[in-house]
Parts: sequence; structure tokens; C-alpha cells
Amino acid sequence: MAGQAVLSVLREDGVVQGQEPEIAPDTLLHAYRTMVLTRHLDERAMRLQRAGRIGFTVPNKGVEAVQIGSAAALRASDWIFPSYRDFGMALYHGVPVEQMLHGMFCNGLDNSRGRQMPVHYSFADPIRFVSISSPIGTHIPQAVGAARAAQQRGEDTAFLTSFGDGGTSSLGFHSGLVFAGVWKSPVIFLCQNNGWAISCPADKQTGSDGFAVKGEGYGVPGVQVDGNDFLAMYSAVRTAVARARSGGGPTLIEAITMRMGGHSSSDDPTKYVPAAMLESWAKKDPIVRFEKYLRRRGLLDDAQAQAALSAAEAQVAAAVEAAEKAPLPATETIFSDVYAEVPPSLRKQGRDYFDLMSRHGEAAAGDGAFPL
Amino acid sequence: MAGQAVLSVLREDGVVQGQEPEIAPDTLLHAYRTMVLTRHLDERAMRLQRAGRIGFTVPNKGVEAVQIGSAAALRASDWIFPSYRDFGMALYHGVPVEQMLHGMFCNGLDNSRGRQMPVHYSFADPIRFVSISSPIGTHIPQAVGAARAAQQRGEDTAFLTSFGDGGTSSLGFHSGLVFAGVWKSPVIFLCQNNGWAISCPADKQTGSDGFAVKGEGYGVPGVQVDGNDFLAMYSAVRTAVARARSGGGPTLIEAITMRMGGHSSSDDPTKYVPAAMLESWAKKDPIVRFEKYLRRRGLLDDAQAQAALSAAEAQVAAAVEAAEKAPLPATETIFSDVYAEVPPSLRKQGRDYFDLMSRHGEAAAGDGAFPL
Amino acid sequence: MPTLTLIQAVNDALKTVMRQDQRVVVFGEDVGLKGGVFLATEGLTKEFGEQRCFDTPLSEDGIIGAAIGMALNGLLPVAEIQFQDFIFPAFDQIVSEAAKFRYRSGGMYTVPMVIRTPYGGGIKGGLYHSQSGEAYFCHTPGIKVVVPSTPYDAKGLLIAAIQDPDPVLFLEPKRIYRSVKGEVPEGHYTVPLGTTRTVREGNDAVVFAYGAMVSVATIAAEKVAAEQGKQVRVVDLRTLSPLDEDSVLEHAKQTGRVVVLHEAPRFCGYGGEISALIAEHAIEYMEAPIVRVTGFDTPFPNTLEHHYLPDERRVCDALEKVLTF
Amino acid sequence: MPTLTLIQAVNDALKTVMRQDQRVVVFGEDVGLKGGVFLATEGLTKEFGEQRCFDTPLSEDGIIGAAIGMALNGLLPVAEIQFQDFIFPAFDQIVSEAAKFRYRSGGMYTVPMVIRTPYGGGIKGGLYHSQSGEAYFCHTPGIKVVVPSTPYDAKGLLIAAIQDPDPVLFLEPKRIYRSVKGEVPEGHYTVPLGTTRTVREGNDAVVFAYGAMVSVATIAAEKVAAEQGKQVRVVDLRTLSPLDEDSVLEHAKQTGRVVVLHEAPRFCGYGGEISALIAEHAIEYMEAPIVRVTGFDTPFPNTLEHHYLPDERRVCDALEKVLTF
Ligand SMILES: Cc1ncc(C[n+]2csc(CCOP(=O)(O)OP(=O)(O)O)c2C)c(N)n1
Ligand SMILES: Cc1ncc(C[n+]2csc(CCOP(=O)(O)OP(=O)(O)O)c2C)c(N)n1
Ligand SMILES: [Mg+2]
Ligand SMILES: [Mg+2]
Repeated sequence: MAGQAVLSVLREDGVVQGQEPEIAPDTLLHAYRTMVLTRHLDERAMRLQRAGRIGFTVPNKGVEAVQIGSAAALRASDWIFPSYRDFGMALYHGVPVEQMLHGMFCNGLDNSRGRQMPVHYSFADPIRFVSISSPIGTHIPQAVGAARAAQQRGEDTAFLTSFGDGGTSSLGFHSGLVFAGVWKSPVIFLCQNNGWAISCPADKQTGSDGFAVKGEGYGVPGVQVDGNDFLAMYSAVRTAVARARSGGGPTLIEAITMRMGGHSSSDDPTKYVPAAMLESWAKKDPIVRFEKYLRRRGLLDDAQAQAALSAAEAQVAAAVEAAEKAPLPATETIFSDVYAEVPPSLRKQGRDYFDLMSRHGEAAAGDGAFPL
Repeated sequence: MAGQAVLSVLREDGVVQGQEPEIAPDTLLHAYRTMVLTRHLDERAMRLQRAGRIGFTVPNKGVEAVQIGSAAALRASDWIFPSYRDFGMALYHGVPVEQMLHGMFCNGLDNSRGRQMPVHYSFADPIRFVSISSPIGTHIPQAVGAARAAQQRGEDTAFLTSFGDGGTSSLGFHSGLVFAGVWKSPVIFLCQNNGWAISCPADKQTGSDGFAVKGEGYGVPGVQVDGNDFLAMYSAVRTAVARARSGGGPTLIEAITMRMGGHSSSDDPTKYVPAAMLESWAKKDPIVRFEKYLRRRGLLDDAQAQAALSAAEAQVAAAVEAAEKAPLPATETIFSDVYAEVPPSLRKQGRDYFDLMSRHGEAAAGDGAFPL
Repeated sequence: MPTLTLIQAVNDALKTVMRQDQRVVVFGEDVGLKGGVFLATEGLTKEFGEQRCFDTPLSEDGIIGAAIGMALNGLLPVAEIQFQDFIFPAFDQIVSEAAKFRYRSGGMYTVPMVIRTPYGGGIKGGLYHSQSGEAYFCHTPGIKVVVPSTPYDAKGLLIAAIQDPDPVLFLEPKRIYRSVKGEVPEGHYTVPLGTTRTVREGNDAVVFAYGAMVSVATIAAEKVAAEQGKQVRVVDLRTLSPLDEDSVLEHAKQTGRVVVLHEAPRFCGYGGEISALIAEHAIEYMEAPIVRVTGFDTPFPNTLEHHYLPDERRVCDALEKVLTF
Repeated sequence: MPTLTLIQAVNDALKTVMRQDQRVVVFGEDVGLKGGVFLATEGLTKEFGEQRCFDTPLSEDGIIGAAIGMALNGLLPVAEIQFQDFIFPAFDQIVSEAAKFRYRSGGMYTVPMVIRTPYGGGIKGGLYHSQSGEAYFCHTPGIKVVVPSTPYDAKGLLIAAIQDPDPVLFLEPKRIYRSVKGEVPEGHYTVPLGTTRTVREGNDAVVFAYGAMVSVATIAAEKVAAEQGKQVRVVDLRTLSPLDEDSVLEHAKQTGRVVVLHEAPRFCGYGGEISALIAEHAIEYMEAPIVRVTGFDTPFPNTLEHHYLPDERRVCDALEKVLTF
């Protein structure tokens, strides 16, 4: 990897310097609008958290090109095994903002029925965006297994699984890549190297020079990409997806980017992220860069940019309102979905609890805040 | 790795073709005698198992150069975190054959007090040969942790951990190498690629070209060595040990060799190992090759070779006799060594059981055979 | 009806479902050409090809992780863990993932899959080829835990497990893989999950057992009948989780004297749950202490395993206690 | 004596031992500069340097594997697992290795080490930041399991754990990290492992609890005293394994009415062991069913966690049951 250059297409001023991928203007604009929406939703979520209206969120400012660039290279029939920062991928494929907000408010309309923490989404439609869990890396071999099912049936579906620099140290990374290397799985392993795993800098995460090189030990080609460059991300993932569909096997893509906020709404990054580092990355803002490119190509003007933002604001505002008004999950959702059918013993537990409530009243709700 | 040649020193006819390491003649002869002893003990163990005198054993024919070559490059103050096939390393450093046999008969004089299966050894003296467990790969990060303790105290101890081609897929391999890469641990990771993980051939274990390449993803240099060549093994490990002692960090060594027997006494390799493969490897026998070298150098003649074998036979025969005569472990050893002190609740369990035996008699012993 | 050993019944179950349903795939370490270290999967690769029965790299985390993915995407994976002792690298995948997928996704993503694994002692396997870890999994909501003790049940329960919409851990008592034989119907049938089986009638006391301990319980019951004329009921729990609690309570109430039997260590073992259930819901029927006969609270030894494993001596002693209290 | 929160007491314990013993090292994810996500290790890197308190890569398997190696080679490692929910990747290292090293080597190799980890619900952490996995580890012979419920105990037990010659899992009830305050002596002292603590006197019934549930039990006991004039004893088990069984049986016999309380799911949970112990050794003293108040047999929910977590309503209800039986 040491010798291989980082794939990049757009200069910071939006001028094309590399191999420009062919993308229809509509697609470019949809990507742009999704990036704007993602950024806005992210900021709004943080404000909601700070105001105590939702318990927790995970900032993803700065990584919009990674997410949207990757998503744009997938078909709706493909599968995404995301990490907790990836909701932009789902937005790109048309998951309604309202669904996102239900998941942030953990209300009764949330797909997880309010069982999960905020932003741990499950969507099946219009793209398979597989249920997110908190443990790091567990989803990686799952993507490989899901891909094997497609291989077995002779489908040309591609599977993208996304994780962080920290995630490469997880067990799932290892077992996922071991299996994918042997099975030649149609999987795109997207490592979002955003510089940090909470407070652990990427260079204390591994002794290697970057993360793309980790593919070699599994027979999985690796490539480093400028993660703040939409066109580069799109190109890299599209190439990997084409390989996957044609039986060429897996690819490990390292998107080099920077987490511009805290790890989560509970984190204070000023304690460990050098200010200078943030400043230098601020100049590489992926949305600004992409916008410059679109303007240069004459695909975007001030009015359209403003319209994209206004549309995002309106959508999010409406969704916040709807989500906040939605009812809490019904108490019986505690007991359902453990198994396909509630077993008699668990049904009894539930009945006993409802009986207790009828005698002793409701439980007192907590304050709803995740303290870190 | 693809481009890098496999390190080898001795041709099959015992002629030096590569860089000959400097080794004192006494050391060479000690190594030779240990190889002969290891082979003989291994064969004898298999016969004991077939005769139903011990329950289980793990053949290691064919890998004597890997084990003894590696051990010879270590000091007695170094540590070995072995796998279950590595008893030759302990023999080289002077662990008495009798101890080995106690461990095969799982008797009361066995260091594990007959608690472990045969050949799962624990020795602390004259070299730290850390207690072997069956789960694959768990010992690898342990070696890195032990090494960190030495680093912390400023010692120049080296730590060698040994595992198979299959072991590289284990979780411990991944976490051990992640940590060693970051900590620049004085650890030699010895991957004994003996072609098989039970019935799984090495090329179905990984998509990579061999196993040494796996180091790169962790910033750990990897090297492939002819594992049937004592001098090559010694050289490779000595170089890695020197790096380790001088703060240069870890090395991953892939010893390319072949398991010439079954996986264990329970395994029938004819079901899956191609006969032709065995034949071709038989020509590379590490002891024969080393012997030819020693004879060429005038260090060994027929009489000495015969003496080495006779000595091995005598030692093993005496040890078998002693071990077979040794008493079974005392029943109370079931309850000791769970904790430093037997907790009151467990003491009560033991007392209750002794009381029960006084009323109902001893338990009936099983037939002592491990069925696979 | 053919007479099969328990392991032949497992093999027969796999073949039966694989013939009927293309979605069923079997994999794990050495399950292909070698047919598994105990030969449970013998002949499958030959009959169904390498796409449907295949070896994997040496990673239980990968095996279970991949199985989950396959289950998410329309297959019915049957993963083998070579020994239950080696399931722990996959513990995170089982406990954090397989068991929680349905719940966390509101039923949107589900993982119908089976993990088969030989468990238990009695084969001189020492610390790492003998363990009984059922309690770890029974304490984990979202996964079912099944243990057969006869060839008939092995086949019927395994087929039911494979057809179950939820993840099932199928623990095979390896000690009786070949020693227990019985008639097994050809072709497809199921033994429903979630029911117990009365192995021996009796009203003086009841022994709850499962796996290889069922026959130990039965031998002890026969002995007590012969020597003391007392009739001890033996109940095979066979689906450990979710347990048919009503059945357990019924048996306890009808006999008033209870012994709980398993190989695993006692402390926080499965037997504690049975005792606790009864102590909470049927204590007023108890005419004696509820006695557990279990492995000791130590790792599993090798040479002395015959002391560690509950045998009829120990069950008889416990029965004596509860019958004479 | 300074008044500290529970987490400050943890921090104080670490500083106290690190000052006295060079062999003590503290590590885990984010424990260095950041001081841990809950700030349990704040200031340690500053005072003791990066060699003695440091961040690790994101691998719990590596953290515990390395800790075992350090312990084998003369250090006294104190590893932090960021949330107990994330301990499962290290399950194999803990269960197969740390817990079995002494036994399998006849005492030749031993692993004095501590694994500290915040556990339990009540912080809106959903499925993966709320779990109580004590039963998994209590069922594993060879490892000790300790849970403090006060700042005084947190410091004293943690120091005792670090000085213990065996591996200790130290579960910190994160819900009361900052809400519980108490006087904590400066400098070195220990609370011996293996003893219970009577939190509240009473002879009408006893509640066995630990961690954050101790104060729930106490509130319920006060309520019952106020409303019904019955005096309920509250016992903090604090060393869950190896348990002081004599003490548990003594309390049970003295009161005759028992409630067992924990957050974890009921089925095969820790409470079952307490019930079973009593049902085996003190059933003749029982004047009522032994009632468990626990989390439900489901994954841990988020929005509705206040229903899932036992509260005084549920404890009072159970007490009513046992007191009026
Ligand atoms: C197994 C596990 N260990 C620890 C954690 C706590 N944790 C949550 S996110 C995180 C850091 C992840 O870093 P990275 O993989 O780089 O992803 P990023 O947050 O930067 O996107 C940690 C340690 C966890 N969720 N799972
Ligand atoms: C975690 C785990 N899974 C499975 C096994 C069963 N098993 C024992 S040895 C072995 C193959 C090991 O192959 P390799 O690492 O190449 O070592 P070799 O036996 O060839 O020396 C397997 C699968 C085990 N011991 N531990
Ligand atoms: Mg990161
Ligand atoms: Mg091998």
C-alpha cells in the first residue's frame, strides 16, 4: 500500500484532477441534496440532544462524501451492513426522514419499537439497511454470510459493510475478511478511517501504515481513497461493486476522512483532538468541495443550493414534529419479538407484570438521557 | 511476500546453499539428539495410544526442525507460548522426558495433576513453556501481554508463540498481532504451516498467498522459511529474537512444513491427505536432511547417530515405566487449584463428595480413551 | 423402522431436511470431506455438493457470524461447532447478535438458524472437550436451547429446530452418540420444541434431567425401585429454553420430592433455575429439600472425570435424601 | 474522611494501589488521556505515565489476552472493559483461559488480574449499554465476581480484588456511579472478598440484592416498614462468586421469607442460585415461596427500561407475597 497513491478525483477547489467517473447529473444532484440533508439532520439531532429532547446521537459531520458516495454506487437491491454513523446511506436510497426521527426519539413508530438507542436503525426498504447493533465489528462476517446466500442462488447482489478505523481491530473484521478471502465474497469492506476511535488516534490502533493494507493478509485487495471527495468515493465503490457482481471477490476500501465532531453526544473531543487538526480538515469539507464541482459544471446555482437546504430543513422539521408527537411504544413490546411467538413462560411473565401494574401503578420513567 | 523468497539454507542432500548461521558444534549435536528424541517419543506415544495405554496423543512427525530450530535460538530465560504439538521445544531446553510421560499418562505426577488431556503440558523450568490449552489461538495475545511486562521492566527477554496455519484464523491471532504491532512487542509469532488444520488444507484457510503476508496488515514483518531445514529455522528465529531483544519489535515467521501423521491419534488422514503429497514431503524429512549436513561437516558418524537413537529409546522406555507406575491423581485434586485457596463453598462440595464415597463407594473409572 | 445411534439420527435428520429444502446448508470445521470429527455430517458433501455442506476456516466467530448473515438472507444455516468448548469465540455473535436481531429490529430482521455442537463429559476430554455450557445460553433470551437424549428425539428435535423461525442451539450429548440406540422413523417428522418427555413413571419423587444424564437418572430410578420399592419419575427436559415451566411444576407438585440432575457445575447452573421455579411456584407441595446433583464447581478434570460426572451413586444418594426426609 | 461518589472511590482505589505497587497497570479503551468514558481512570496517565495507564486498540479479546500474559509475567493488570455488554468478545479469554490457568497447570501458572467494567441498566442505554451478565461469570469456576454498592465498598473491594491471587471480575453498577455518595477513608484498606453485608436489619423477611438494586431493596423495605410495620432485612451479597453461602443460609433461616432481587433476566439468572441454595439447605425454614424480582426474559429495552428494571413497586409486591403467605 505504501507505494500506492490515495485515490482522489476532486481538488479542494472542486477542480477535477483525477479520473472523473461517469455519473448522470440527476444522480449528482440527488447525492448533493442527500449530503445537505444528512448534514442538516445531523446538526439538528445534536441540538435536539443538547435540548434534552432526544437522549443520544452520533455526529457524522465530515463523512458525508464517504456515506453518500458509497451509497450512490449501490443498487436498491444491494445490501448495506452499516455502522452507527451511516444514516446518510439510507437517506440516499430513500428511507424517509420521518423514520429516522422516530428512531431518534425511540418512540412507538420506530422500527425497533423504541428498544434500541437512538440512531441504531433497522430498515428493509427501499434498500436493505441491516439492523445496527452497538458491538463493534459483529456485522462484518454477517455481511459475508448474507453474500454467500446470494452467491449460492447465483444472484449478482453486492454487499457493503461499513466500519471504522477502530473496527479493524475487532474480531468481526478478522473473521469477516478471512471468510471473504476464501469465499471470494461479493462484499465491499468500507473502512471509514475518520482518524479516531473515540479518543484513540488511528496510529495507535494499528502498527500498519493505514488500513487498506490489512486486506493483503486475506487475499483481499485494498485501496485508499480520499474520503472527503465524493467522486473518488463513488469511483472506488463502483469499481469494487463491479468486481463483486462479476465474481471478482471482495475489496477493502479505506476512506481517509476526519470525524469533525465528538464521538457521540456524550463525548468531549476537545480533551484529545488537537485543534490544529480540526482546522486543517475543515478546509477539506466534503460538501463544500462537491458543491464547488457542481457549480463548475453548471449543475448547481445559489438558488438550487438554497432550495436543497430549505427542503432539508422543512423535511427534518416536519419529521421532528411527527416523531415528538408519536406515542411511546406499548408496554407489551417489551415482551414481543424475543421469539417469533411469545413462549408461554414469557407470556406469563408479561401477564404477571401487567397484573402488578394494575395493583401498584405504572413505573416511573427515567430522565431519558444517556450520560456519555 | 509474493516476491520474497522462502528462506532456506540446506539442500535436501544436506549441502549448504544459503547463508549458514554460526552455531557451536555442541549446540548442533544437542539439537540433533533432541530431534531424534522428539521423533522417537512421538512414535512411542502413538504406539502407547494404539495399545490403549494412553488416551490420546498428537503426532508431530515432520516438524522437528521447526520446533528444535526455533528453540535453539532462544535462551532459557525466554518464554514459549506453545501449541499442543510443540513438546520438542521443551525437550531441547531440558525438560525431563519423564515429565512428558507423566503428562501423557495424566497421572498424579503430571504437572497438571492429570487434569488436562495428554500432551497439554505446563513447564516452568528450565524454560517457561506456558501451560497449553486446547482452544486455538488464545495464547497469542497472552504472549504479547507477557512481553509487555518484560518491556515495562526493561528486560530483553524474547517471547515465542507458536500456532498452526489454522490458528491464523483465530481471534487470538488477530488481537495478538494488533497489539504487538502497536506495542512493538518482543514477540516471535511462529506460524507452523503444516499444510492442514485437521482436514482443512491451508489454501482453504485463507485467501492470501501463504501466511507470512498476514503480518503486513499489522506492521509486523513476515518471512517464509523452509520448515524442514533446521539451519533456516534457526536463522530466521535468531534474527527475529535479535530484533525483539533490541527493541525492533515483533516478527511473523511462517515455517512451511508438512504434518506427516494424522491430526491426532483420533484422526484418519488417509481420508483427506493425498498420498502423493505425503510421498513428496517424505523426501524432505528434516532429521534426515540435518543428519546429512552434520555428517558432511564431520560432526556425526554412524556410531553417534546410533547412540543418539539408543539414548532416546532408553530415556523414553525408562520414563514410560516410571509414568505407568505412578499413582493416579488424588481425588482431592478435583477441588484444589480452582483458586489459590479453596473457598468454603467448594470445600463443602468436596467434603460432601468424600462423605458420599464413604457411603456409596468409589466412582467407576471410564475406559480412558478419547474417541477422536 | 431402522435402529439408529444418536449420531446416526442427527445425520439422518440433516439428510432428510436437506433433501426437502434447498435452503438448508451445513458447514463448520471439518464437516465436509471428513464428515465432522464425530461423523455427524458424513456423506453430506457427497450427496449435496460442496455448496450445501462445506468446511470453513478455523473461526467460530466467522462460522456463526456468517450463519447469521445467511439466515438474514434466506438460507437455513446449520452450523457445527466442533466441540461446545470451542463455542466461546462465537459467544458475542450468539449472545449479542443472533439472540437479539429480531428484538432490535422489531421483527424486520430474523435469523432462523441452528448451531449444532457436541457437549458434555465422559470421553476423557479434560478441561476443553467436556464442558456443558447450557446455562450460558439459557440465560440469554432470544435463543432456544435443545438437548436430545434419544435417537428418536435427536432427529425429530433437530428437524424442528431447523424449521424453527428463531436461532436454536442444539446440544448433542457426545458421550452417548454411539452408546444409545433406538428406532427412528424414516423421512420427515418433528418433535415440537418446548415440551418435556416423561421417561419413567413414578409418584414418589421426580428427577429432572437431560442429555446423557437421562439414562443415569433412569438407572438410579430402577435401582431405587428394586431396592426400596419406591417409584421415581424421570423427566427429560429436552427443550431447556424456553422451558415448559408448567410441565416442570406439574411434575414437582405431583411428586413433592425433586432431584435436579446435570453435568455442568452447580453454581448458577441450569439446575438452579429448576429449583428456583419450584421454590417460587410449588414450595407448598414440597415434602423435602430440592436436591441438585451436578458437576462440581471446578473446571472439568481428565483422569478423575468419573468422579466429576454425576453417576447413579450420586443420584441414588440424592433420592435417598428426598425420599427419607 | 472525604465524601466520594462510587466512581470517585474507584478512581481513588486505583490511585492508592498504583502508588504502592509498581506492578499495577491500568489499561483499556479510552482509559488514558480521556480518563475512561465514565472518568473512572481520570488523572492516572498524568500521575503514573503512559507505561502504567494506557489506551489499547479496540479489541476486548486483546485486552484480556494481554492482561493474562501480564499477570503470568509478574504484573498486576487492571483491565477496563468499557461496558460489560462489550465483554463478550473476550469471553473465551475469560472463561477458557483466565479462569482455568491455575487448575490446568497445577498452580504453576496463575493470573492475578482484575477486569473492571460498568454494568446494569437505568441510563437509557438500550440493548447494548445496559446488560447485567453476572450469571455468565458466576457459572464459571476459577474467576471471582464482585459487585460493590457503596463508595466505601467500591474502594475496599477493588483494592482487595487487585491484591487477590486469582482473576476477579469487578462489576460496577454504572447507574449509581454518581448518585451514591459516602465517606471513604484515605489511603489503603480492603474489604475482604467473600463476605456479605447486612444493609438493613429486620427479621420478618430478607431481600438479597447487589449493585444498584441494594438501594431499591432498601427503599422498598422502608416503605414496608412504614406502611405495614414489618421489618425487612436487606443483604448486599457483594461477592457473588465464590459466595458466602453460610451467610445466605443463615439470613434465610433467620427470616423464613426470602426475596431475591437483580436486574438481569430471570431465567438461569443469579437469583436462581440463591433460591436453589435455600431450597436445598433451608427449605424446612421457609414460611413462604422464595420469590425472585428480576429483569424480564427479554433483551434490555430502551424507552421502556423503567418497566424492565425492578423498582420498589415490584419489590414491595414480592414482599407482600412472602409476608402474607
Ligand atoms: C466491542 C465493542 N467495544 C467497545 C465499544 C465502545 N465503542 C463504541 S464506538 C467505539 C469506537 C469506534 O471507533 P471506530 O471503529 O473508529 O468508529 P467511529 O466511531 O470512529 O466511526 C468504541 C470503543 C463497542 N461499541 N463495542
Ligand atoms: C477454538 C477452537 N476451535 C476448534 C478447535 C478444534 N481443533 C483442534 S486442532 C484444530 C486444527 C488446528 O490446525 P492448525 O492451527 O493448522 O494446527 P495444527 O494442528 O496443524 O498444528 C481444530 C479445528 C479448537 N481446538 N479450538
Ligand atoms: Mg474512527
Ligand atoms: Mg496446521
